[in-house]
Amino acid sequence: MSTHNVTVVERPRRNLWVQSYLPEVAKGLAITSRQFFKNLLTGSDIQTVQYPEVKRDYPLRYRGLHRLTYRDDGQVRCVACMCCSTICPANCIHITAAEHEDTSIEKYPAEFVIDELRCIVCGLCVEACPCDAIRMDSGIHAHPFYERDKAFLNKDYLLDLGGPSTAVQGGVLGSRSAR
Amino acid sequence: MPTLTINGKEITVDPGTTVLRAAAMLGIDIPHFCYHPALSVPANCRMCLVEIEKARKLEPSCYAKVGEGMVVHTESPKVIAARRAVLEFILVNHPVDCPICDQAGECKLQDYYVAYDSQPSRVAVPKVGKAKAYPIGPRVVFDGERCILCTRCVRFCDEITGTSELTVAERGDHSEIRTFPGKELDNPYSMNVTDICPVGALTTRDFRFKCRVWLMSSTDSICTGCAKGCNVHLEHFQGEAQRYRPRFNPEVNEYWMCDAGRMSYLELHADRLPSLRVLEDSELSWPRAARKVAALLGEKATGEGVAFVASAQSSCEGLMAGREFVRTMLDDAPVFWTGRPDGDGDAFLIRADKNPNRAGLAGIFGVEVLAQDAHRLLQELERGAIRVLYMMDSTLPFTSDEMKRFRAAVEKLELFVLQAPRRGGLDDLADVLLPSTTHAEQDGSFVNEDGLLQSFWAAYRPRTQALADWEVFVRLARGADRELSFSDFESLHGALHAEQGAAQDAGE
Amino acid sequence: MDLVWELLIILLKIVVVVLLFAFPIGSLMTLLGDRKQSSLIQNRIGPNRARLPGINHPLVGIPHFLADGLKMIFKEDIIPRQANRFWHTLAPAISLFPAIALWAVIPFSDHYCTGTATMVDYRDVCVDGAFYNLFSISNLEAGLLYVFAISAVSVYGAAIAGWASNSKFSLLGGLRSSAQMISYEVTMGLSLAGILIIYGTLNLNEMVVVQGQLLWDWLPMWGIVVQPLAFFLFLAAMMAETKRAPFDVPEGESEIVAGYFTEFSSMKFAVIQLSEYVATVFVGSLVSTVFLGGWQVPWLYGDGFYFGNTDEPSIPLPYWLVIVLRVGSFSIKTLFILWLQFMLRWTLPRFRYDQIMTLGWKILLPLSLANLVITAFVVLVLL
Amino acid sequence: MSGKALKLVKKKFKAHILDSHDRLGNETVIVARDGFRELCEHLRSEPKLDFDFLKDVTAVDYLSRRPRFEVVYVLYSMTHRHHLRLRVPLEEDDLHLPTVCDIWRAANWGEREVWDMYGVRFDGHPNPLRILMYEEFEGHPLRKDYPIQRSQPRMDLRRAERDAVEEHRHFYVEGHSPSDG
Amino acid sequence: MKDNLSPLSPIDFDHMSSEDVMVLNMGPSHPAMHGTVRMVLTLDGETVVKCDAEIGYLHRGFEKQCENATWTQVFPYTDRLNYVSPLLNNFGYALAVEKLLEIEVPDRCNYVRTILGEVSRLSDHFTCVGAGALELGAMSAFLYAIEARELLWDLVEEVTGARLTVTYARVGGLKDDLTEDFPERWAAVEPRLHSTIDRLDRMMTKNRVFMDRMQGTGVISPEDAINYGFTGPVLRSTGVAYDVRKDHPYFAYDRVDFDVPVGTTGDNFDRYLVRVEEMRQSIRIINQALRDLPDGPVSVDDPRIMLPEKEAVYNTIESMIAHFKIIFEGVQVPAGEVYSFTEAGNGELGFYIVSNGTGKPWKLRVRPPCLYLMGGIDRMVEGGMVADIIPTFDTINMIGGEIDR
Repeated sequence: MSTHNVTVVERPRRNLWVQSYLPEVAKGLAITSRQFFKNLLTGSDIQTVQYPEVKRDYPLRYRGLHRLTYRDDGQVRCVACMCCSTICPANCIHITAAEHEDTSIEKYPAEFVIDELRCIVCGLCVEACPCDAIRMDSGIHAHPFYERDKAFLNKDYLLDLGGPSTAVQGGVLGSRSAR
Repeated sequence: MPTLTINGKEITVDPGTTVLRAAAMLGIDIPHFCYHPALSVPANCRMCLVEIEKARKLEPSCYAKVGEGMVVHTESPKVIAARRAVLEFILVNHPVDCPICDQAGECKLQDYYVAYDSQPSRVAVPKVGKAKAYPIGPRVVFDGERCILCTRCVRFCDEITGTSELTVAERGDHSEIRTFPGKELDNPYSMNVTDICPVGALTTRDFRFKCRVWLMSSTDSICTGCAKGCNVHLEHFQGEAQRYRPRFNPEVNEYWMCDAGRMSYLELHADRLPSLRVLEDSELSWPRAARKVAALLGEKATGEGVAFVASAQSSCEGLMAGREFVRTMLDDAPVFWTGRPDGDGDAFLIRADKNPNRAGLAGIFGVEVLAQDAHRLLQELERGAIRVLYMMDSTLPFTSDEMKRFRAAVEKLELFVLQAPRRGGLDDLADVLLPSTTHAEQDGSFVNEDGLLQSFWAAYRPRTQALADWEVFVRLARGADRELSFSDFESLHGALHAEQGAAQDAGE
Repeated sequence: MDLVWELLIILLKIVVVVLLFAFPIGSLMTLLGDRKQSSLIQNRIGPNRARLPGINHPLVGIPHFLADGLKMIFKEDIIPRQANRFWHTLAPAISLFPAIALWAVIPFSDHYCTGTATMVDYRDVCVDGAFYNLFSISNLEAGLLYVFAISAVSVYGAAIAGWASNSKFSLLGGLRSSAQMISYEVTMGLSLAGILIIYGTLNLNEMVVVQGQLLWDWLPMWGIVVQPLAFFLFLAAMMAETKRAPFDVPEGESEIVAGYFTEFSSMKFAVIQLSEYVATVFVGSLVSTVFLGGWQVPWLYGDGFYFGNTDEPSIPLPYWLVIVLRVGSFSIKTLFILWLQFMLRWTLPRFRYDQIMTLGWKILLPLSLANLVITAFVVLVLL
Repeated sequence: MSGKALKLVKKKFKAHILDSHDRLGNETVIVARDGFRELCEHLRSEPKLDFDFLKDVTAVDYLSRRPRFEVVYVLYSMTHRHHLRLRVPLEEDDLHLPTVCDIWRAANWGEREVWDMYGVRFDGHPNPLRILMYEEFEGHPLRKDYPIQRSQPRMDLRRAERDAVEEHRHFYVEGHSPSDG
Repeated sequence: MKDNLSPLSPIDFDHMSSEDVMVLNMGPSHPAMHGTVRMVLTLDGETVVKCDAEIGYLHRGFEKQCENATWTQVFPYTDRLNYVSPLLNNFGYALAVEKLLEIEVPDRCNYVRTILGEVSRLSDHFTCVGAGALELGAMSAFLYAIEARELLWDLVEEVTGARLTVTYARVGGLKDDLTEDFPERWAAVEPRLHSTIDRLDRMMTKNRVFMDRMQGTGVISPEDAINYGFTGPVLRSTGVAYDVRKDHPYFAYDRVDFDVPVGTTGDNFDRYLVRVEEMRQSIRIINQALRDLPDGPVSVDDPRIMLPEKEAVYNTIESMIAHFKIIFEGVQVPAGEVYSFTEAGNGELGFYIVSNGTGKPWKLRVRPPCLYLMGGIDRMVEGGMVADIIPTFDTINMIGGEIDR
């Protein structure tokens, strides 16, 4: 607060140069025509991308479509803990849990549906997942849907997008002394 | 009357009170796992340790009795350090199970960890493996790894039910809750152990993986399983009841409820009447339906041969309105009653009368009505004395044989109006179907076997067109351009209270 | 017989000029000028999605424009309920008519010489034959007056469209456009007065012929050379007349939605747009005719290039090639002015309505008067 | 600097100030409605205080507390660079407050919003209409007892607009001439 | 001073029956009324006699939604306040909750917030200046500005994973650190920003058409501006050097050197100049902050506030418990109230928060700068012409998401 650097912006003076329109118009024209000829001849400044044919690279952190990771044996990694559906501000994740035969897994999602129409791509679900099961790094742009039903991404779809997760889980040392 | 100081605040309590209770009276929470007010005190979890001046070491507050001039600190550095140590110790062998554990969200371990510890563990040893997802009884699942050996469940079986199925087996970190050989946890109150289990070691099979507890809302309600009227928390998610949990009421059920009652929530959504129907017309709104029904009643329900069946499942408010309805719309037709048939009872919480409001019914329609039960109704029907029948419920205490007879008799009726929450196998016979709400969808009250008037509150809105019984009656009366003496719940409830109070005064 | 021929030729000229020049250039500019050119200025690709059947190439966006036209035809024609249906329907036609009619007097090349063309005194002369008007629809002696007259009519289109829509935005647009067009006609006329003094004719072809003369034997006496100020004044006035940016307040989309054609849709909308673009192209052709030597190619005369005042052409050329060069020259000049107009449109902010009035009456009008006086004085002194 | 404004205010308006605190560096004065207007005028005109900038007006619904509502004013002084927060508790059945629109013009929309969202009336407000919701909206959405999912019916056209539409249909669509009456 | 204010009066329907004036509904569906507002204009010819701004067309119950969300879940909602500079809203809200929690975020977090906040401010100003040009008809300038904005959003996307709906800040820190290559990427972008600013400057500032449109229009005096609650570039254009970053520094603003540009007349042209100058200052701030960027964590180390490390969550029950508690209960914020304010793109963005000690805010009030700017727009446009509304409306840079919430 002590160093209050205030600068007063300078208003250009209205001298004859400015008042006669032409020089400044010519200056503007020079800028636009420079761009015009540059792009006409080389196209080097053109920024737009022909979207479906050319795709820009998404950054690593880009939040795209969700995907579900799977365990080493290909089973879904999600254990239906509902953390993601709890944190979801848009209420777009619907999970039905069920009992797994394997008591070491115990619980798995019988249904896992993401309503892409409601999803606001905030990424909180990924952060909330305690099992590294849901991710948004598929790099796939959420595409439009021609039918409403298609916008409900189910478990199979999400697993198809998914990959294995390498995260170790279940205890620092992993091993449990056998009983 | 000893006076003691806790965290600088003075309190005078009865002699023999424990420090933990005295602190609770002052509004000071002392964390605890093994202590439960209804059970004996083993003081084995050491979570409730407090510092008492002049004592040589920290004392478990659940066990330590108050003494005159005692000075207690519940938040001193020593206590905090002790709590941290206890939690760290308990968590050494606790599995990383929160995602799959049903207790997550109402887990004492989670609450206390965040409130009193919230630091990483210094212990890195392999966790001891124990039984996972082991069905310890027909209705309860046990997870040994999550168990912190507070022994509340063991004490419950010893002290409350007296069945003593459970014990602690093995030693040291291999200790585990087990049933005695050849036994399983199958007493009629077995699911209470899941409520008192502070962690997710004991969970009910019914609620297993059904819904996360933090997502549910809770509404105070009354169990309708029998005439005891146990107080419950009705927990629901997205308009659907998920479970009952006993609600503390020292006059009725204390901390407990029976397994059968706990499972009775399943009926809330089973077999519901889908929509209004008047004769063939099922695309109706209430006002239109009310006019049509009123016209039908006005045409047929006059003179002899009209009968009204009240339900011992309905709320007092519904029955009050029904009485008024019989008076104004049905020319004081004879009243019968119906409900579930009697079953087994015991000396603790289970009553033989399986209807929540028979006492209320008797209070409102007079004790005489109890004689006019469903079997009398059947006789009258078969005698042909009844042309028009208005039933408030579809629950009937009939055997299958009797049911057949009843159906045959009902088919001959001129007009059969069924106002019920459930189909009960009668919806196809009814000329008029008026869906009503269950107690989970309306405000109201029941009178239990001991004559106690207990209120319950609407937990969620019905998914169908169902309305509370009293509102159905009010609407039907309006359809006939008549007014009952009340038009809203408050006035009805007030009237009920006045009447009940008068009845009780007279009784005394 | 001659009369029939005459009529046939005139019809042919009309068809060629209107259907092959004014309309295609005018409407193509909708695309290439307003879209492709702007996209290049703005570092974009521009229209590129539409394809012609069988050709998987955007073809610089021409199919897009065709698709747009097709779309316009099939769009629903909406007439606001309380609009005046008759005038609402007629208004687009009224604005299109002058835009087309103006083309009647524009010379695309010199009159055709039925004999041998050669140069005398920097003018084409026709030896053994006569000049025959083949490259303008009508060789009116009062060509310029005709232009003024017809362009004055075009104000009705906008004014009527604005009034008949029964929309406040349209009304504002219509009022703005009529005020603006009437104001700038004064400047438009006066700025050309100087040139009339110099050229001494109202016939547009004659004007172009005069511009073939050389000052000091090397500098073509184009309008822009002898009347540089008038060039800017006239260009500004013409742009205001055709409501081009930065004078596009009648349709200033950020203020009054789309001005006088807010309530127009489908083909009516397309016709109004088309008439604007045709008028824009006409501005290009008129400015090049009056100020840029029209069909003149510098130092090119009937039988070839003359460098210096020689009797024989320095580079002799066949007469057909001369005609091709001249038509080409005219087209290029027209397109250049067009390009310039579009460049200005994509460069400049828009004036405010009252600023346009101020500019027109307080700056351009005095300047054109001064220009006229000075020109008259100079001409008086020099001649 | 901090606390000075609070002290000054407290000294002068002892009678009307119910409570005050400066927790988290937010100097807050809880003032009764009776002295509110007077206090505001003083805050604005007193050179030592010089609160010339009203940053925000809002309200809080405490639902179960009595008094249930509180209107909150955040004030700032451009010269002294200090803040002051005024809180005026209001009972649910007596929801009105004198406007401060004429002292700080910024209060105009803020007060309208408080009326819209909480139903607090501002006496003397020049334009006491809803601001975010439409006029026909029932209830005040930010009250805690207004259910979040509640939906309200679609509105008919306003009377003036409806009349215009009817008239138009009558005269122009159905072909009556306006003189038919 | 009060005397020079126009009288406060409700919408005067008498105007509408008068014969000399025309009532024009500008908006809510109008090309210039972006963000959806309506202005009921009473016109005398093209002169605006009276202007009544009506808002609420984009109202989506922000405050009600937030009262039903946990503290963390509010972040996606704040993205959608001023949707051109979502990061500034994110950080402003995070700061408010942190004040209530009485915690200090690590220094690196402060610097990262400063850097990305300024990136956001740049994008906001580019949009505003560009849109101003667009609405005056100079579309190329707009697209050059948008191109620069895209570069900035690319940067933001690289760090946050999204261009607009970033949800990047957290109570007590940030979702992620800056990417490793952020300084290099910024170094690549910076000259292009400079050249774009210069290009815009050359195209417009001295152009007489532009000057005529901007100068002397939308004028407001410093007294009026303060009285109306104006903040940000609009207030500064009148000559009042109030900038929260300077007057009440937060994040790392007290440790970087920058100027506060102010205007002299308070007209549209000054606002434009102030914004252009602020863009240059923002670049300066980013460069300094990147130079001084300290090492260390970007979030507080407290399992009751921040989610623990993922590795720990997978493998230790302690972290798992902390994780769960934050997810389903939210951060437990002590009961109390706070008014916290930051300098957003258009002025002071305030958050007045009341907590009752649970995981959800009891009351979350946003003080959007635009609300007060729009509240005083009638003062700025009355007496001018219809066409002047356009630059005025643009230079106050109303954002519908923010004003209606």
